[in-house]
Amino acid sequence: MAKVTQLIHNYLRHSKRFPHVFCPGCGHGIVLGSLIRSVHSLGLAKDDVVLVAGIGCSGRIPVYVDFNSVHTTHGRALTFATGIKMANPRLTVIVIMGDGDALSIGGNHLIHAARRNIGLAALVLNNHIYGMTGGQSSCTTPLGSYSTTTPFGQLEEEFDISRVAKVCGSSFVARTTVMQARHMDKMISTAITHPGFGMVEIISPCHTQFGRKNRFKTSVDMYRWLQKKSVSLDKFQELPPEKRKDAVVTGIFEQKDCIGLEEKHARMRRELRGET
Amino acid sequence: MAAKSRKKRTTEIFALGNEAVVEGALLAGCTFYAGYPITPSTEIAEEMSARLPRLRGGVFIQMEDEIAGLGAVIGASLAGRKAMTATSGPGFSLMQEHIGYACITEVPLVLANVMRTGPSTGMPTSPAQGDVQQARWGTHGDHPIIVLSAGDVQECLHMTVTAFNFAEKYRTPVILLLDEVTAHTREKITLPDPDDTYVFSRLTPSMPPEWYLPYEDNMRGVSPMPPLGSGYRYHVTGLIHDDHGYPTSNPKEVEQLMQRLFRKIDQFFYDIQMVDEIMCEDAEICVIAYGCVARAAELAVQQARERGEKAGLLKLKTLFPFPRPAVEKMIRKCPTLIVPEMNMGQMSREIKRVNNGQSKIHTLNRVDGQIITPGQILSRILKG
Amino acid sequence: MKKDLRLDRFEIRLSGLGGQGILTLGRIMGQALALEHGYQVAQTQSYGPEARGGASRCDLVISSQRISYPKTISLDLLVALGQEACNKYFAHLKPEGFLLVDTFHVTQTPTNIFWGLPFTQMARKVGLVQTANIVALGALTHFLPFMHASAVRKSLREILPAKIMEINQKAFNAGLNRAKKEYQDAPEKWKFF
Amino acid sequence: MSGKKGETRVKIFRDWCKGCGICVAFCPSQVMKLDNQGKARVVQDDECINCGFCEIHCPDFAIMVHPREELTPFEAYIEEVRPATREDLQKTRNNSTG
Repeated sequence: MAKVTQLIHNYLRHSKRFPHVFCPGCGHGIVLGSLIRSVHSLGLAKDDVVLVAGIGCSGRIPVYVDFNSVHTTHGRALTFATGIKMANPRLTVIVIMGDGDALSIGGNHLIHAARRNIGLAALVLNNHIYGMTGGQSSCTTPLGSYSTTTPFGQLEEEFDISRVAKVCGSSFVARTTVMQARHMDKMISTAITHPGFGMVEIISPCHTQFGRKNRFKTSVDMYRWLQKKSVSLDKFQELPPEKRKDAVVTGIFEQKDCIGLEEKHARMRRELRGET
Repeated sequence: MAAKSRKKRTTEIFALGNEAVVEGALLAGCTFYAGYPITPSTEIAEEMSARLPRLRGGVFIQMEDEIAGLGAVIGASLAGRKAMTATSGPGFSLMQEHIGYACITEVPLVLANVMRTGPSTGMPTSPAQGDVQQARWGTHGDHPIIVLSAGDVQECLHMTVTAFNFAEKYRTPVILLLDEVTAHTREKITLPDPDDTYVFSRLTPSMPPEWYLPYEDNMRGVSPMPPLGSGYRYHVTGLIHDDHGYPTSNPKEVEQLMQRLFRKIDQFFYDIQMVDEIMCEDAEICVIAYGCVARAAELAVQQARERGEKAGLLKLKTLFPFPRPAVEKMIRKCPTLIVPEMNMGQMSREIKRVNNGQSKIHTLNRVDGQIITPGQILSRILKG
Repeated sequence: MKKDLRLDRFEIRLSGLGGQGILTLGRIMGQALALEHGYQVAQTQSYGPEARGGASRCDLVISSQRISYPKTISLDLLVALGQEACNKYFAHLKPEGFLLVDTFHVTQTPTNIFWGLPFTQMARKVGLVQTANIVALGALTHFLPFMHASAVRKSLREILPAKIMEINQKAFNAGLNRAKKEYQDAPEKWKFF
Repeated sequence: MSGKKGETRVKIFRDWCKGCGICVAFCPSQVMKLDNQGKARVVQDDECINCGFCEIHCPDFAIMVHPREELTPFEAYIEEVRPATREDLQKTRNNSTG
């Protein structure tokens, strides 16, 4: 286990000031570490990795890490990533989005990227809230919980991000939490090596905005609660129905063989040019 | 082969304005198109979808909306491709956010906007010139931009090549304004010999990666741009950034960036300014027009000359940066200027601003979805 | 090929019902005149809902010099394959302009001075009613002294798919021959000689 | 991943630590504690069982678990360039004479 942090330090941008901007205890830092470990374990060169992010807390991640990094507009990270991947399929393109980013303003793009099955790894960091703008409700804010724009409790049902991705045709869908860093490493590296669209939903609770409004005093409280609630897919099947409602299920929901869109394009080109 | 006096490889084709845009784009080295179909620009997408996959590495992808279209184009351009998209009014409105992104991150791309009657859905198959000011100021914040217009089918081809050259040379989005008439007119055009066509491709850095500054403030104001994955790792962000590309809020660095963005266009103004002076040498009454209206104006000016009026036409090919010197020259020369436009006066406002009360400026506006006829312009000229 | 006649803005409107192949007709003619002959041609067309079912039109401006204004101003020739189109566009015709109609569809011509042939019936005889536009093209080749059959045949081959080439060539010949027979001196009536 | 007690040491980069308390709360053997500055501090070095939880769950990359005898790069550097002590001098003197 030793030297993990040392390894991560090798990937960070030394010209950037650390510690990073995330609140104390924010899971986004853990995700960044996990991402670096995954890329390292796959033996990818820094030059070949493009990190694309949207706007919001999650959008701040790429600036700290020494890959090719693109910080795009709100919700549109997947569209930029699509362009990059199609233009140069040799690159490993990893997209980092928040829940509002990916599902609210960028919902359309997520749906279509999943449908297209383009070879991107999409990490959706779900914190159930708009953190950077001060804690407004998002499309994943659980029913009944409070935020600055739902002072009397959320009335709308929440999105199940993994389910959305699955029904839209994504060929790899998994959910993990920041409290299971090793599981997260595995999920991220699988998503990266997966030929089609690989989406990993990462529950990374925001105690500063979400916790404060919903009776979680510290990040530790929040993580304890998360640890208690999260169950693996196998264990979930054994749970009695009344306990299933609240559980955060982790694991792989979908994994099927496929050909990425960029590969299909390459094949079509070869065929048209008669180079088979 | 080079030593032999080779026959010029020009071809004549009978093509739509939209198809000419595609020919121009391919000639300029475009290998990536992403977009969303919208009347009256669809032929560009259709033609691209048939042509690009036959090229080495050519990619055509139809995205879920215009926002995604321009997003993918920016991504592809970052990855080193010459990329373009095409749209029309409603799609152009959706794209504005990403135009701003391309301005601040200095990503070269070409956006063809085939103007149709607006606002909103308007009249999808009727021409207009209502997007002129949107092309200039559509995206928020101060930014420089290059806006070109094309009036006939041959010009569609040339202007597309020019648009790509400007985009690559100045690392900026270039907007090419067409109108429905030009886009949907089929004419005979000459495809120039690829060897005789001036094509500029972006400069890439040639220093060791550690020394590379992605947004360096050099003499040209444009720093070289490496494709993603070529060893020059840098940060691209829509936030105001320093010369390393990292977000900054230091007033000095913010000022430096903004000034440089404007300077890189301003100091090459005379390279970018393109106007045609037609019968202007001795003109006393001058028509200033662009796009398809300039063609009507050309006939009107000819007819006016036949009747003894000393009329001239200043045809604007570059709309922004506004060709102020060329317009000022005509203002000094002619006591009367006529600005026919298929909008309520978007360009005449610029001309009036430059005119500053020196000459009489008459506007001639038409917003009923019909093209301004030569007769209309002629009678305005004859009225004086 | 003979030397091209000198033309100064010759304007043609091809009109009819959506689905009669007006646009294809315009494209073949335009290409023949622009590429096979040396003319400048600007071909514009009506787009939108009216192109399906309602009146459809395709305009050609032909000139020996650069065409400044690409749309029609006043027509030298109006080809109407439908009654509605004939009524609608007749007013755009020059006083000395000519009208060519499909006498099968256009039963009430707005003037007595017109050329007429039953294109649709002829197309039926050829074997495919959809070739009415090509029959009209054949006739037009006779009526327009500056357009030569060889040029039109070439552009016909370039634009239409090979599958339907044979029947279309038959249709073209039918139109050309019938027009030659019935309106022998028509090409000499134009004023631009 | 867990090993035996006492084989590893925990190093905390205090400048990067934000004091979120994750390592303190989830450490199975209470190696760390938040001090009066609110930052994590190693209090029971010997109790570390090398589970590695703190290292991969520290959001700020401020914790390093490494083998006891091995120095961190920084320590190794300091070890190399630290001023000579009296004993060092003695040693070299002895070596040179003997």
